[in-house]
Amino acid sequence: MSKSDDFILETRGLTKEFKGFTAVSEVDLRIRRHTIHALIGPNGAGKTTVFNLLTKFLIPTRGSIAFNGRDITNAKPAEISRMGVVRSFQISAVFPHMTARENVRVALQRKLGTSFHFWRSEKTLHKLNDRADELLGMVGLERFCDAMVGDLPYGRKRALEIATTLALEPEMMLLDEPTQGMGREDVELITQLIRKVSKNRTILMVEHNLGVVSTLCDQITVLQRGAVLTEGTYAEVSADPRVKEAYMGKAA
Amino acid sequence: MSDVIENHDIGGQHVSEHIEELRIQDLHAFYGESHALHGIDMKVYQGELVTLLGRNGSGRTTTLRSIMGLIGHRTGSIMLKGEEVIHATPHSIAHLGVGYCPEERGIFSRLSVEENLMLPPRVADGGMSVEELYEMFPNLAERRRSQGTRLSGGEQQMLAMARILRTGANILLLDEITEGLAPVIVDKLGEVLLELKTRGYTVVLVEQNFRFAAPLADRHFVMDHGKIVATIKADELESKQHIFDQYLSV
Amino acid sequence: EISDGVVKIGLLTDMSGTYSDVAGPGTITAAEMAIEEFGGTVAGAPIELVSADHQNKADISANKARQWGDTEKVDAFAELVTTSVAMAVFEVAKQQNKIALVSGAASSPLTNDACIPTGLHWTYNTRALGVGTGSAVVAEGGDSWFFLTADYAFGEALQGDVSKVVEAAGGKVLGSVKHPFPASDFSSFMLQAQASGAKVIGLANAGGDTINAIKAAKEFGIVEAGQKIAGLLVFLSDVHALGLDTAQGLQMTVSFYWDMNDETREWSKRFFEKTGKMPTGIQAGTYSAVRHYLKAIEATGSDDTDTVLAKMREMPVEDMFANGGVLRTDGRMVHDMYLAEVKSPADSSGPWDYLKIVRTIPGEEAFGPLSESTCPTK
Amino acid sequence: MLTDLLGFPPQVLFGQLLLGLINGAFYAVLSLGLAVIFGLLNIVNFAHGALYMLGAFATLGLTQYLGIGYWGALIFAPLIVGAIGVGLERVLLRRLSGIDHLYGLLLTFGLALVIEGTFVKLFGASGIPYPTPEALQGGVNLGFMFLPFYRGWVVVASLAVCVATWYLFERTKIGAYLRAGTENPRLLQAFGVNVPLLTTLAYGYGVALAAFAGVLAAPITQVNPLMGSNLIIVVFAVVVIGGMGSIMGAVVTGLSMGVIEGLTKVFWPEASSTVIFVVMAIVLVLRPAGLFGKPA
Amino acid sequence: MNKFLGYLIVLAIALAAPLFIYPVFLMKLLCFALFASAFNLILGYGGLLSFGHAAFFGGAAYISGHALKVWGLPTELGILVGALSAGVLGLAIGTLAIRRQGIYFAMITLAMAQMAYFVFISSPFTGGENGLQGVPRGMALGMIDLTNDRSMYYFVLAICLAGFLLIARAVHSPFGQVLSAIRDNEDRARSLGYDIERYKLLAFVLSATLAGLAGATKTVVFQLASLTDAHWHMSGEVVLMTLLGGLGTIAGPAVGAGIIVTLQNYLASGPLAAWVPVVLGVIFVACVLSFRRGVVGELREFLRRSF
Ligand SMILES: Nc1ncnc2c1ncn2[C@@H]1O[C@H](COP(=O)(O)OP(=O)(O)OP(=O)(O)O)[C@@H](O)[C@H]1O
Ligand SMILES: Nc1ncnc2c1ncn2[C@@H]1O[C@H](COP(=O)(O)OP(=O)(O)OP(=O)(O)O)[C@@H](O)[C@H]1O
Ligand SMILES: [Mg+2]
Ligand SMILES: [Mg+2]
Repeated sequence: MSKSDDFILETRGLTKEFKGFTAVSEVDLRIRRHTIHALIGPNGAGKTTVFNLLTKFLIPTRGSIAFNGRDITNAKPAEISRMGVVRSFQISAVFPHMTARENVRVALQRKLGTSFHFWRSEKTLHKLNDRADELLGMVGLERFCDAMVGDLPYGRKRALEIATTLALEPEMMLLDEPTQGMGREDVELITQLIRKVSKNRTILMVEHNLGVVSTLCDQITVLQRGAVLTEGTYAEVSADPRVKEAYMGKAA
Repeated sequence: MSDVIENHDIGGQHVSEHIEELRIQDLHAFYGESHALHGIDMKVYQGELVTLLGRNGSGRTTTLRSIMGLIGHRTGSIMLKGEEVIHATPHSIAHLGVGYCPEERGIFSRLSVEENLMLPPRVADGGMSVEELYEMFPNLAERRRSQGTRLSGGEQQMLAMARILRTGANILLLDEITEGLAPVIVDKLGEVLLELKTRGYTVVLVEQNFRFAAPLADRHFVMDHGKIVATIKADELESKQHIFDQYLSV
Repeated sequence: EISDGVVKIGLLTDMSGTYSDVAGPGTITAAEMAIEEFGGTVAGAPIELVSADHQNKADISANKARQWGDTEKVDAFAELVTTSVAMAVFEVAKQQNKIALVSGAASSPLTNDACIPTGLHWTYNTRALGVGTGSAVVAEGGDSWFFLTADYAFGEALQGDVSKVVEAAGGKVLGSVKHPFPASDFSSFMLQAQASGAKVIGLANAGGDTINAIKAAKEFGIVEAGQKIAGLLVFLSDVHALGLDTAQGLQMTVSFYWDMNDETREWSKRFFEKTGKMPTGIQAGTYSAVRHYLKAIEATGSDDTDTVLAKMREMPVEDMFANGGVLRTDGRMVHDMYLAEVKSPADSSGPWDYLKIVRTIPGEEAFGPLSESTCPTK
Repeated sequence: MLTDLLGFPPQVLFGQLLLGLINGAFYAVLSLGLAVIFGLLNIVNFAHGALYMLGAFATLGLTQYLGIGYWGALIFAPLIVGAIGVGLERVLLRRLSGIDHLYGLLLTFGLALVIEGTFVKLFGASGIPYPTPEALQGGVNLGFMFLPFYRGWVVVASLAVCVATWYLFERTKIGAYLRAGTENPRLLQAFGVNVPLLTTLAYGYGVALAAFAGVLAAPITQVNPLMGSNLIIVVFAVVVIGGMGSIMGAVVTGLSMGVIEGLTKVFWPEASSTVIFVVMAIVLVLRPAGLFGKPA
Repeated sequence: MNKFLGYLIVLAIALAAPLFIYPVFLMKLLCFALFASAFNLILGYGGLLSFGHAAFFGGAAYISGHALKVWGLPTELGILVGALSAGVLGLAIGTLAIRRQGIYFAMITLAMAQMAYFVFISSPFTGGENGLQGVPRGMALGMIDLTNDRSMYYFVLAICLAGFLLIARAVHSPFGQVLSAIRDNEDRARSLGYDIERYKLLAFVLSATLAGLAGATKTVVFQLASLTDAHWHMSGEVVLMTLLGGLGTIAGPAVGAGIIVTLQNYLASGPLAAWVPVVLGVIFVACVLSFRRGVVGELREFLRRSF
């Protein structure tokens, strides 16, 4: 257990200002290895912005970010992803004109190091098929390996997206509202999936569905107006009157 | 399974004088070659709040878009306030007093928050004033000068809703308006909808969040595969639980 | 002995561009008139004329000529206005050993460095223009020049030839500006010319470009301010387009004018009936070249290139265009040129009565002696 | 730098600057029309040059066949060409709504070929002269150069049109509709705005602006079927520098590119036709959305 | 197997064609087919509309023309030099343009190509408006005389086949997979750790090099290089060929090029000569309005639907 005691991701004084408007201010976030960590808070609290800072889609105005003890404040998005931090998008992000297997293979093939080889045959990628199918099986898409992804229903696309993300064998996954826009049954599916993949992995997610948060998350950080309001387990956090007032309302 | 509801079936007290605001008959809609709606029949009365429930892809959004005239190819009949609009253009439909809040929010990135708010032309009297709206959604007031799409996801959702409340439209087609909103704001929206109902607004609500929709709605239409498979009145929720289980869960 | 049983002439010209008025469809009519004179057959074989629009582009011309020669049994190429076109077709004619009758292009290099054994340069060249207009203008005191030059081989050749004449006569060339081909707005170039302070602004361009340049000069009051415009290659059709009001007093060197003698008047009248326009030198020259080519075939009974070429050189060119013209071994057809001046509206009796011939420039003076030619195969 | 400047007589410098400004006025009006069209239809209107040419031909036709002179043509030619634009939009461009914007560029490219090709066939490529209107003949000596009245008029008329357009599109509600309509026309229509009409009128207006420039150009450049074919590329560059769809950007950039081109003609004449593209490359590296464009 | 047979038949036709058809015309057709296929690599498979490909086609034409005529390089080497310099030019233009998408990308490439055009028009080595004329065809492998049209044809056929094969391979390679992923969803590809700019740039440079190969070969065939090759109309024409044949299909661009070149050739000698641009324009409009998949694309769709 000693291994899971350390922090995989730490931010210090993380701040982002947009033209005089401070969206994130002085956030110190510490995410423990192999936990599911949720970021919640009112609309406009800065959750997505924090995400974008962590994945380098935005450059912080101030502050630092460390991943596995390494400073990644100035890294590029692709670099972060190669280091093992992968995000999923608020909307589903797949390659619609490719089959499900090809979708996953695109993620797998980077490791072969032949991605610039335009003179090599595609067949050299076939050796990745088994691994791709295995990943698809993990998210319940074994029947859809050869289906064009554009035609899949929404919930399946999200599942595929997670399979693709898993292909990168990320140490850490960032999920922005993974259940958004989903019906009840899909929410169930994704919740289970997240639990399944969280083994030996760290997950940071933004989620407004408190049901999902309460069943999945080990640790919760509440943001408000760009700053950390409080932190703790679901029970702790939901008992906090400030959180109730600013965020949960009657739901808590 | 009764698709067509006769007048005497209506139980809701809020329904004023049983004026038909919206009547849809045998509506079919197509995306290119794919057939999305397979003959929808429904009626909504003035002052009523109804929901469209169903799984992802069951055709709820398509129904709203069809009413708005946003689906290129559709057949059947859609009567709005007594007018046939199946062949009408979206802008003339809007001017019958219909407000539409799309699933994808549709905030314009090239307009500021305030411009977004002011954009839709007034289609009837009695819309809310900008002050009222800013009071309801303080986030928007704070960010009024910033670019529309720079808002957070939830703020955009607020803007999309506020935008049509300004226009005076009294038939509201609302698609997943609680999506991405913090629970406190969802509570507030619920209050707003109740208030609108008392003012005689007619609301068609597409919702995933059944907990939100249940206490507000007079009736629920359950959709599956492009059809309405069940109609459930507010007071039948418990007795017809099996229908929800059949069509809404796994 | 006529190859393939037909004498076929391929005429390449600018059908719709800058040079379509000075050459263009009129050259086809002129060539047809020459063919008509033979009754459509020569040495027992029918004469055929094919034509194409080269859009003033070298590549189109070369491709067309090559295809004509390879697949359509064309025996000779005619007209070839604009130097770049003529040079491109020369390349093909050399490979295919076919005669190229140049009547449109003007550059003197065509019978000097760029010459080919089978390339014949008929109507005029830039040297003759320099000798004619250049020396006339210098003689009147225009001894400092600034050139507006079309940015391709022809413009360069014209500027070069005129500069030589100007400098030889003791004048000075102060500078030049190259303008794109074709250009529509000359105002900026005119301002540069004006700023140079030269007494004479020489227009080393042709057709539509010359017309536009002259108009810009008028608009910006260049002439009122005391500078003189010298159009170095002006055609009758240009004068017609400009109107006598604008063009009066302009000096120009021409190879042909319709109103010189009965013969020219009679031919030009027939040409006018067909086209509604009086012929330019290029058009008359096309007639003369095609006619002479056919005469040689008639005389030898063969369309073999070398045989015909020898005969063409042997016979003097005798028609309404050239009086005792001589075809030299460098390809130059030497004939008299004329210095003309545009009449004032008062002097003109009506449309097309535009020019007054001031001086006849003997062929030898206009084109120089053969010894001057740098053609390696002369 | 100053000594460099002094190396050139002021006549050259100011003269070319002024001419540059006049050319800039054409760039401004043309790029304004493009910006309007791009702003609402999201179409890069490759046919703009051809429609500009149609404006000039309409002027010529009105004068030759209907006896309507220059001043009448100034009103009627844009109307006629605008009506043609309305027709093109209704019949052709409309069918592209909802598909990749690049198809709009390709369609209008084809249209340009058709229109220009037809006119070359009918009228030749060499151009037909159009006289300067009586009232504007002659000019005034500014000391450093002789300014023909007509060229002065071109600048004044263009600026007036630009300002009026800017006001219409940036200071009225129409402006907001236009910007919103670019992004999501269907939704705007669902709000009750007659987007199809707005689109048609915007295209008609943009095209009418092109025709207006064509009328202004007729006495200067002659009426030539290909007069717009190379100009259009330069105007594209102007629009890109200014920021696609930005009205202000189009006008300011149009004028300043004219001036920069004029300056280049003094210092390095050969580069004058390239300088705009160089500026464009630099701007795009430093400010990818253009000088006045908002980043996407 | 079926496919293999198809290829054999096409090859047989290509080998026999010069016995029946004017070889120079066939060579022109091949060069443009290669040009369009190269262009398709960036538009059809990379999703980027370049409106400046004439710069590569024309640039290579000039440089290989110069290399052959002035430096006297052997034919193969001259063509190679032309193609490679188009690649270098592609690298320069691509580096600037690749960061932008859609219409911006089109406009930037157009502008850059326009700059290249002005360089060509004003450099002495290109001959400006006159063009670079009299390029020698030389010998293939130092022994086959290329002034003979037939031998020249087989030489060109070999070059173009090599080009086509390379393109087909690139499309179905690990690189091609990433490229189509990028075309489908750029952000996602980036989040998977791909440096998408570099992939697009490589595709652009490849496309430019092969377009250059086509231009250089054409110079040798016609023995001249001219501004027409570098003019923006040429950039438009290659878009038309690709669109007409079928975007993103292997055979489409070649078919499109075949149709356009044949049409131009046929029209140019008939009474419709002056209408060539109009006809091309009409095809353009028709394609965009009702034929967006192109000949090959529509055919494939038709076969898919009816079988
Ligand atoms: N690019 C930007 N420019 C200016 N302001 C921005 C930008 N992005 C976000 N903001 C502002 O920063 C604040 C935080 O936004 P963020 O998207 O992080 O919120 P959030 O916590 O994800 O909210 P939600 O739950 O609604 O998605 C918001 O008020 C938003 O308007
Ligand atoms: N633009 C489109 N093109 C083609 N098919 C579409 C399109 N939009 C929706 N569909 C299809 O139409 C059917 C109904 O979709 P609709 O969006 O109405 O469902 P919904 O019930 O609103 O679900 P959701 O929860 O996803 O919003 C689905 O099968 C969907 O795949
Ligand atoms: Mg968010
Ligand atoms: Mg013969």
